[in-house]
Amino acid sequence: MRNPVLTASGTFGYAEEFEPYVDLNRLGALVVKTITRLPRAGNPPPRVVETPAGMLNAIGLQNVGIEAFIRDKLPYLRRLEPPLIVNVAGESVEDFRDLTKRIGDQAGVAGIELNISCPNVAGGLDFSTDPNLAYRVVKAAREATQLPLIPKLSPNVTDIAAIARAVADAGADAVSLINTLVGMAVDVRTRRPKIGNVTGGLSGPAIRPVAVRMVWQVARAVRLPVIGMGGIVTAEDALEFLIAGATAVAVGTANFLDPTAAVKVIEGLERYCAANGILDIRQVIGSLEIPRRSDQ
Amino acid sequence: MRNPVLTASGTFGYAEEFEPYVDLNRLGALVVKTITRLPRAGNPPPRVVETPAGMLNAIGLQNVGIEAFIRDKLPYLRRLEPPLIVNVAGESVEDFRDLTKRIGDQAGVAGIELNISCPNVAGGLDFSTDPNLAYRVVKAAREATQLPLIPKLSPNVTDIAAIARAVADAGADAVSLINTLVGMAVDVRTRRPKIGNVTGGLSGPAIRPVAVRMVWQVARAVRLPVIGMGGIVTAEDALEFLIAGATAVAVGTANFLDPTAAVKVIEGLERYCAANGILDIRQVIGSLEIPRRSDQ
Amino acid sequence: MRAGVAFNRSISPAYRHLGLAAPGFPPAFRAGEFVMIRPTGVGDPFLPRAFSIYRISRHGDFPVVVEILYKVLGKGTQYLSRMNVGQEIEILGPFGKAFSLPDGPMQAVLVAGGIGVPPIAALAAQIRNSKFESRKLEVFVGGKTAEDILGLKDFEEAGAGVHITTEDGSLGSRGLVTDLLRPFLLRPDASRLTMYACGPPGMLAAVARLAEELTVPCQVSVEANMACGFGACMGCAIEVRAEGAGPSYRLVCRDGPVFDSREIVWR
Amino acid sequence: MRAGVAFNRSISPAYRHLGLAAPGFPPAFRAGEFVMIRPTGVGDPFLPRAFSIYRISRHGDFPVVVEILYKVLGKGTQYLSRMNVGQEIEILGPFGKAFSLPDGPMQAVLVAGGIGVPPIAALAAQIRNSKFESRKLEVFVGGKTAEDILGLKDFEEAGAGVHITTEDGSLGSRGLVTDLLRPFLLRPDASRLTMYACGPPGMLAAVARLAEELTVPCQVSVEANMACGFGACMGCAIEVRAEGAGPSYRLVCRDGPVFDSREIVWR
Ligand SMILES: Cc1cc2nc3c(=O)[nH]c(=O)nc-3n(C[C@H](O)[C@H](O)[C@H](O)COP(=O)(O)OP(=O)(O)OC[C@H]3O[C@@H](n4cnc5c(N)ncnc54)[C@H](O)[C@@H]3O)c2cc1C
Ligand SMILES: Cc1cc2nc3c(=O)[nH]c(=O)nc-3n(C[C@H](O)[C@H](O)[C@H](O)COP(=O)(O)OP(=O)(O)OC[C@H]3O[C@@H](n4cnc5c(N)ncnc54)[C@H](O)[C@@H]3O)c2cc1C
Ligand SMILES: Cc1cc2nc3c(=O)[nH]c(=O)nc-3n(C[C@H](O)[C@H](O)[C@H](O)COP(=O)(O)O)c2cc1C
Ligand SMILES: Cc1cc2nc3c(=O)[nH]c(=O)nc-3n(C[C@H](O)[C@H](O)[C@H](O)COP(=O)(O)O)c2cc1C
Ligand code: FES
Ligand code: FES
Repeated sequence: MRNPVLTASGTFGYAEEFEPYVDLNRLGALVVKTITRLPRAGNPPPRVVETPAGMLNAIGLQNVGIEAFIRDKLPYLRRLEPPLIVNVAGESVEDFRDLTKRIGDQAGVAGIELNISCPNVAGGLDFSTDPNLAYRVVKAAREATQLPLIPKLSPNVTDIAAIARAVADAGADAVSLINTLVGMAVDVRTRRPKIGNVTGGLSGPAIRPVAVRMVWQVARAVRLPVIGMGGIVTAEDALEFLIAGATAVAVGTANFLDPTAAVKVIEGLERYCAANGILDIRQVIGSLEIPRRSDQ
Repeated sequence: MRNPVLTASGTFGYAEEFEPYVDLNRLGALVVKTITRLPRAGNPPPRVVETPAGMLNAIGLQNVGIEAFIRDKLPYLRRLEPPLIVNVAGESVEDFRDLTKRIGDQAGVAGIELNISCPNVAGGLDFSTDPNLAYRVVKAAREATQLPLIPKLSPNVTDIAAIARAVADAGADAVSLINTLVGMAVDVRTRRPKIGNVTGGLSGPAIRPVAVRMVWQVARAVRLPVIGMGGIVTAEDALEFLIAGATAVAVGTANFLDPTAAVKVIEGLERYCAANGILDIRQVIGSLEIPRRSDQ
Repeated sequence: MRAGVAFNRSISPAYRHLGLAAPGFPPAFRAGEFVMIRPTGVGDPFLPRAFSIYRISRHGDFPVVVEILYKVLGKGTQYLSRMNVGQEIEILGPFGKAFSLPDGPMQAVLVAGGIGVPPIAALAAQIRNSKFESRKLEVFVGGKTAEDILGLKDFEEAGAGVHITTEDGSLGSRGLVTDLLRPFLLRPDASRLTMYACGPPGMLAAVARLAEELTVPCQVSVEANMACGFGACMGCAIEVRAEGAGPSYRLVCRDGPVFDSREIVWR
Repeated sequence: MRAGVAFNRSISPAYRHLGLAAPGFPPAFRAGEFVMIRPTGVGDPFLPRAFSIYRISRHGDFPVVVEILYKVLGKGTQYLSRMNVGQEIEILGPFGKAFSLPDGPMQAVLVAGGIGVPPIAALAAQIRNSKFESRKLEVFVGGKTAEDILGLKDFEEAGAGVHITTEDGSLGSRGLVTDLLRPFLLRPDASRLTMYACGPPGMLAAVARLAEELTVPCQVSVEANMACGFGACMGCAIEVRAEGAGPSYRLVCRDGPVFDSREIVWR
């Protein structure tokens, strides 16, 4: 990776949507929209709605399915320079194993992100809210590939560190977090949910404090690299995650506002390093200083 | 209660701070800042910081302690017309029982909110993240008073409905939710946490979608009245909660922006009812309509 | 891309006309295409809003001014309504699939309701400016009251026959556009017409039913909640007719906003 | 309370002077009191920001204009810097405990650093306008560069002796305010002086140390992150000296922002 800035799954399409606007080869790595075994039509509209400093989405993992992905999307993605991380979601432990195997066997795939935490499909959340289930999914995937495995964790849990430890034990190479917080909004005129699926996933700057906190907790709980995300729009936002212990960051919702957002974050990090005499951005990782108080 | 709009604990001081700005007697009920057994100095600064559409706080339950409260604050509060709900927090099950007993014996107290979910004091969160502990706290308090008991639930849990069921089983008369989400922010110039306590509680409009979702889940899970809160600034925000199933709402962080916020919400609800031919705001409660789809 | 407000004027109590000087914006567009507009930085509104391109013009010193018409409704349009000349804003586009015109003479029936006027007015201008002199144009415009009827000058300039309905009868005939449209379409050569419609969902559904009933080809420009506008979020789904089990969706921002009215599952 | 921008002008590259027409605002204030300012509605910035009242004046047709001086730094002040005349904003106040003046003649030493000038300038005016003609005034103003030195005209008008330091020597003598303050205070009658200081934390701590060392009574106006400004959130704590175990805090918005310098635990 030439820099620690990735794209968050589901917010960067299959990358080609962004080609007209941005030099894709400047990105640290590409993470593409979740792929499932079979094609999925997705959820009924409305699928997105704005909330204060954020948005709710319930896309429902609309995707072309793994075979069409390999056939139609992978050739394009393979030609791009940044490492490609494919994100997969299964409905069962076996599903995850099979998807991992199938995608892991393809040339040009640098890593696999396991979406064990999609809140918008029935059952999708469960894998990441129970350490045992999370362990089993990652373990099964681990046996199916040598590629780096990156489980993606849900923030909708009491103890994120426990989940992180479970997937670390199962052989994960890194973890990424956070996926969206489950939320809901009501149209008071129609008295209906603003999202067709009733609840949706909350993303954007609104959730950044929760995300930074969880990244900090996980970075202290496990020895794995953490890919931090949740509300990153600017380089300053990204730095919060890096300082809190993330090894890399992903830009999500911000891509919708500005397709060049991730590249702007990269440039901003370069400026921060230059301005602060930092030779390598990695020096920033985990550099949080907690003032000690004599009286505390 | 003359209307379903309360003040959220910790955001309305002991009410007297608001007297210069607002007619306190217009409020549905008054919920005052958490009281503990002994006085608490609170956390080291910085205690508050702005975040996108919200704020983090780690006040650390600064308060004068129950005896000073009874002596110095209660006489004033008792003279106000709205029902007074006193919020208490203990460090143990026994603490909660004793506090409930002591406060429940005072004249002029209409109900007791049990803060089993303060994220900013060591151990404070645990009571509300474990159904068994939550049950025990409420059970002990139940045995100490006949007054309405309202446990306040934490959103930092995997399954809010399970906690709600536990406190319902223990004899709670209502539940209030949500308390703040645990969050964190980093000053990238100093590389220090922006909150002295490192983490703090996230409140304000940013968290409203999470709050509405949890209120909806809890209102469907238990038969108790739900007091909904989290990011309410306007009457429209309050209506989201009522429609989702809340029996009453509380205005929190918005009081800081505008000390008349709660009264403005009350006035807005009156206008909404008038404009929509609603005779009693209670008709709105739980009126969420979920469109059925033939194809779902 | 950063753009500056060139003008922002009221055109009726609830509607405004905004011109954004955007030097790098492509100076040509096709009717139906839209732009995404939002405050600079992380603002409030947070997400960009979609607006049909009404016109792209030169204006004073500005070589490229993207013009939209908007109705002041919620957060986004209230924000726009407060913008002063010279203030900055973010604009992205043009996005979307435009109305498609036959490559030859035609007889077009344009239908616009409320804030559906801008793309339809753009289409009228596009038809008028095309090389086919013999193109004929009838426009049906509807709204709640006279104040909701926009674009009359544009339609006249395009040489169209204009039919106006308002729900309260304050301009044109009282009723809905379809009240005038149905008798107009009841003619032997109806299938040689092409309809183009943009407006509120209820109107579009009624127009689509009429088109289906009378077998008039009809293109509609629809709306959906959008987060990005360029196919990245998959948020702007609309259900389309498809064989097979389960629903099928297309993206309004990429596959639309203009669709053949028969494609859509109207609710 | 809703207020309208009466003026908003640049007074140096980084500092601006804002006047808010607020008809219902109390027309009198005491130096050290502050207001909370934020966008109308739920805006961005979300929380109000505290600003010392610099002056309250009549201005044109406006009977009550609350004036502040501000430095453009982050979200809040960038927002302010973009406000145009006539635009609306929310203002609450006045809040806080003001500087306290002895009820009689006095010899005041005012110390201001950077954006600490507004309350100190207000204090200078208040001292000048008091009934005690014999009050004496020396002012020490410091900043990074000449551009950070505000209020010189105000201090002159108040008849003060003015001592300027800048860190780069671009105005006055090169160094920190305390470099000039220490020799000035080294005089036999030092304990008959009263110091009043406002400025960055480092400066205040240095001034407080000096005051303690030389036993000069000293009032400081301090800052803290604030959510409300009127004692409701308990967010603006500052540690104060206290007997007994554990730290003790007071609220900057209610118990301050002006404190006796000996009360504070300086870090
Ligand atoms: C392809 C496309 C083209 C579009 N072209 C245009 C155009 O040319 N001109 C134009 O004005 N809009 C256009 N829109 C709609 C536009 O994107 C916004 O949805 C609309 O301007 C409202 O945005 P808002 O931020 O003001 O309201 P929001 O705050 O986003 O409100 C959300 C929804 O609630 C409704 N709403 C909000 N407040 C009220 C209220 N007080 N009373 C009743 N309803 C309310 C709005 O209609 C909107 O659908 C287009 C949309 C799409 C998808
Ligand atoms: C009682 C009181 C009185 C005050 N009086 C005044 C006054 O008269 N005039 C005045 O200007 N301010 C005054 N302040 C400070 C004011 O409340 C704001 O904190 C300040 O204006 C910065 O707000 P902001 O929103 O622009 O920055 P924020 O976005 O809130 O930034 C937070 C902090 O970071 C610092 N910061 C932000 N951006 C930068 C940057 N680019 N470089 C370096 N530091 C940065 C700021 O100093 C601030 O402390 C007062 C504060 C208090 C408590
Ligand atoms: C519209 C949308 C679609 C998303 N789709 C996926 C997805 O398919 N798979 C996944 O793992 N995460 C998905 N996410 C979650 C993001 O990858 C990211 O974890 C989350 O949005 C938080 O980051 P952000 O606040 O920067 O967006 C989606 C998010 C959004 C907003
Ligand atoms: C500064 C601050 C202090 C708070 N103190 C308390 C408290 O003492 N006890 C309590 O139960 N909740 C406390 N809360 C939580 C609020 O009562 C409320 O549950 C939460 O802030 C969500 O509502 P809001 O978004 O409207 O603020 C506090 C919140 C804030 C912002
Ligand atoms: S608006 Fe994002 S895909 Fe259409
Ligand atoms: S700022 Fe809220 S108590 Fe001081």
